[in-house]
Amino acid sequence: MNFPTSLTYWSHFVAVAMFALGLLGFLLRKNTIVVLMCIELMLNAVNLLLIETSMRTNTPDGIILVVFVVTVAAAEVAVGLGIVLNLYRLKGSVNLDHFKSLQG
Amino acid sequence: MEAFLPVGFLLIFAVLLCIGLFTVKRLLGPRNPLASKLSVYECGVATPEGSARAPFKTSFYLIAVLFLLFDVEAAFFFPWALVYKESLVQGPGLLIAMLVYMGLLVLGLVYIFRKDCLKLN
Amino acid sequence: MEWTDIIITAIKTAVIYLGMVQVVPIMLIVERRGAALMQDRPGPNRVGPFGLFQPVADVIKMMMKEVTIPRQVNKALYLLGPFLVLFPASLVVAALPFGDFFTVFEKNYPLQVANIDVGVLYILAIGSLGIYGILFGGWASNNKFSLMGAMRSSSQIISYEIPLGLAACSAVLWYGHFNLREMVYTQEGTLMGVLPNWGIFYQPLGFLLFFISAFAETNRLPFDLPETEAELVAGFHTEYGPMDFGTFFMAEYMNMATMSGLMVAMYFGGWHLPWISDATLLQWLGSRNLLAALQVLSVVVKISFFMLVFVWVRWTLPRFRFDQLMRLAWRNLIPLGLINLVITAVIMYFRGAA
Amino acid sequence: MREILFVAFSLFTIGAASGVFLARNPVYSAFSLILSFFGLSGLYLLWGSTFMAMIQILIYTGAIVVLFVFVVMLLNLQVNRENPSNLLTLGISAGAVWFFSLILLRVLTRAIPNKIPEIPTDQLRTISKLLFTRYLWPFEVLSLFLLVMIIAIFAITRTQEIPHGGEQR
Repeated sequence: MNFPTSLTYWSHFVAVAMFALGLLGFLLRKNTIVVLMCIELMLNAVNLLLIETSMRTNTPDGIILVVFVVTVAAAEVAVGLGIVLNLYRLKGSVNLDHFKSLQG
Repeated sequence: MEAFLPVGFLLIFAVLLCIGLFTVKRLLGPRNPLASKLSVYECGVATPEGSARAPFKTSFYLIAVLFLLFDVEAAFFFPWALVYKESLVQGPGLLIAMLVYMGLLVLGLVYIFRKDCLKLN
Repeated sequence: MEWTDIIITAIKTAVIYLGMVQVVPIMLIVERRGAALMQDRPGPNRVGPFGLFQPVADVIKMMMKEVTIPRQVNKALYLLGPFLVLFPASLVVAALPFGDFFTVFEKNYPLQVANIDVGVLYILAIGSLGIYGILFGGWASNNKFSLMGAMRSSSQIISYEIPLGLAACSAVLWYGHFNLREMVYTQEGTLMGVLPNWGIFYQPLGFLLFFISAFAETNRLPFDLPETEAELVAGFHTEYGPMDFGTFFMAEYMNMATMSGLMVAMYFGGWHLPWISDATLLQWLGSRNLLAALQVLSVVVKISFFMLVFVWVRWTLPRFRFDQLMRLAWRNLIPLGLINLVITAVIMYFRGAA
Repeated sequence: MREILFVAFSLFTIGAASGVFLARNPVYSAFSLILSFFGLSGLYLLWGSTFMAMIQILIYTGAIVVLFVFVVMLLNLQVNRENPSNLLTLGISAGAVWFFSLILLRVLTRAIPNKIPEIPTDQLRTISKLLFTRYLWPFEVLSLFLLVMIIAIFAITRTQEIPHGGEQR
């Protein structure tokens, strides 16, 4: 097996690995802020795939989708961290294990 | 993309400069550490009180959030500014589009000032 | 790309970068002598003729001083802090145009590190990374003064980034280009026969906004809240040793030079001499490289002028208070930036329609 | 040349991304996040999308992560002591992910030809024009969306003080 040099291959590799890392972090980490960071990682993995496809097939629509994703990600982070701050104010912690009041 | 290659050179030079500064600091500076020399700097008190790692107020967070949202909005002005000049022959469509966009942005600003969210007054 | 191209580009980059680094020692003496001039005292005048070797002495002093790493710091980020500031400050230089072309072996090379077609965006983007050094350095120092200084400094920098971006955006709008080189090309010639055809005459408000924001971005005096020595000791670099302080200092001066260079390229005609077009000059001088040298000289003179203004303002204006600073950014500069954008767009529309 | 750079940036990006996932201190996570976004913008650049590379640095690295760092520093958490078995799980799963994604991709991308695209010269203008013609309505809605976000955030953080906090200025 020769060493892969295809740009597409590496983009897919990075995208999948990043998405998986983000997903794992999202599921396993306890710190809410780090969980939000991992969501960003997942979004960026998708962005990379979109850009890769859009550049490879020469359709600029993908890049515009990425622009929209970035905007929504910004808003998501802003609100998400606002909620984290409020939770910290209420519970004095950002550990996800401490936020169990909605558990039945 | 080729245009960015010289930036790589610049990157290398910057790294070299950083390494140089770091080694110069390491090699030339004398070292005789003392306990009081290595302690936290405080003004007026002999021993520092409490940790520096204590929570702040959230008003810094509000500034950062506003910056984030306005930065995103301002980033959309750039592609608009790029094509505006050429679109002038096709009538005021782009101007109106941007005025609507900016109107909503201004509404946001007015809201901030009205509610005095940044505690500016 | 051939080997000669690569080598010449590397040399060009090295020369431009070293030139930018040279700003630091020059500004060291200029700033101290300038302060002395404004305060009616002699200033440093002992080392060498007129104290010209003072920067050398200063640098040697910084190098020979003791290095202390306080006990409470997070070592990795603490050591990285100054370089995180210096790094973006170095990279930003890439997009600045210093002149048209120079010719080596019958081949033209642009007098610019990289002719990036998203130049303005590049400078804004990389320039905004500088705050990480401040934030991480301040946090890693694990000192109340440092953290407070870092938070203040970064909220100041991010607040003023928006008016800076809006002012740059209206310049982009006017020229229809992101590329700084293209912007400079448009500024050749005269306006209504008397004025040089410079951006400042089309974008006076934009220039003012950019100028004010540039002061805030580089943490210079009317806005040097991070360092307010009366309140915060030394701001985010309280716990740093002399050489690290020197690194922060270097980054500050390089940022100043870059901001000046950006202002020159966007509003002051870049390498153009006022009233004289490049073609005429080329005819007089007869040599492309001579013209390039003249252009570089012109840019350097313009940048030096702005650096002097930086010094002048520093010793003239008193410092703002934190809430005044924020009010200035959010209440005045950002609405003004939007108004400037609208005015420019409307004027362009009517000019285009007529 | 381009391939080498691409591989280097890819590995850098993934390394930094695993740093986000593995670092115990959220400040180091944020730092890794910056590095990985930087690597990503390098990848975008190598794909020829200069505009997106700049937007990535301007918005993601220059604004979103700033917000993360601000919050981490505002809360100033003591390093979270997650129990060691948890950390071990983290490390093992990260390794497994690397391995499986490698194999998965070898299979998935076999069909795609190895082709370096020719980059259209004025892609920037194409994108911008598209944004203001075909995507004009989404664009306007986006502005409304951001306005709503501003209001929402101030509604959420109406009560400002964090208890047992230090003084602000």
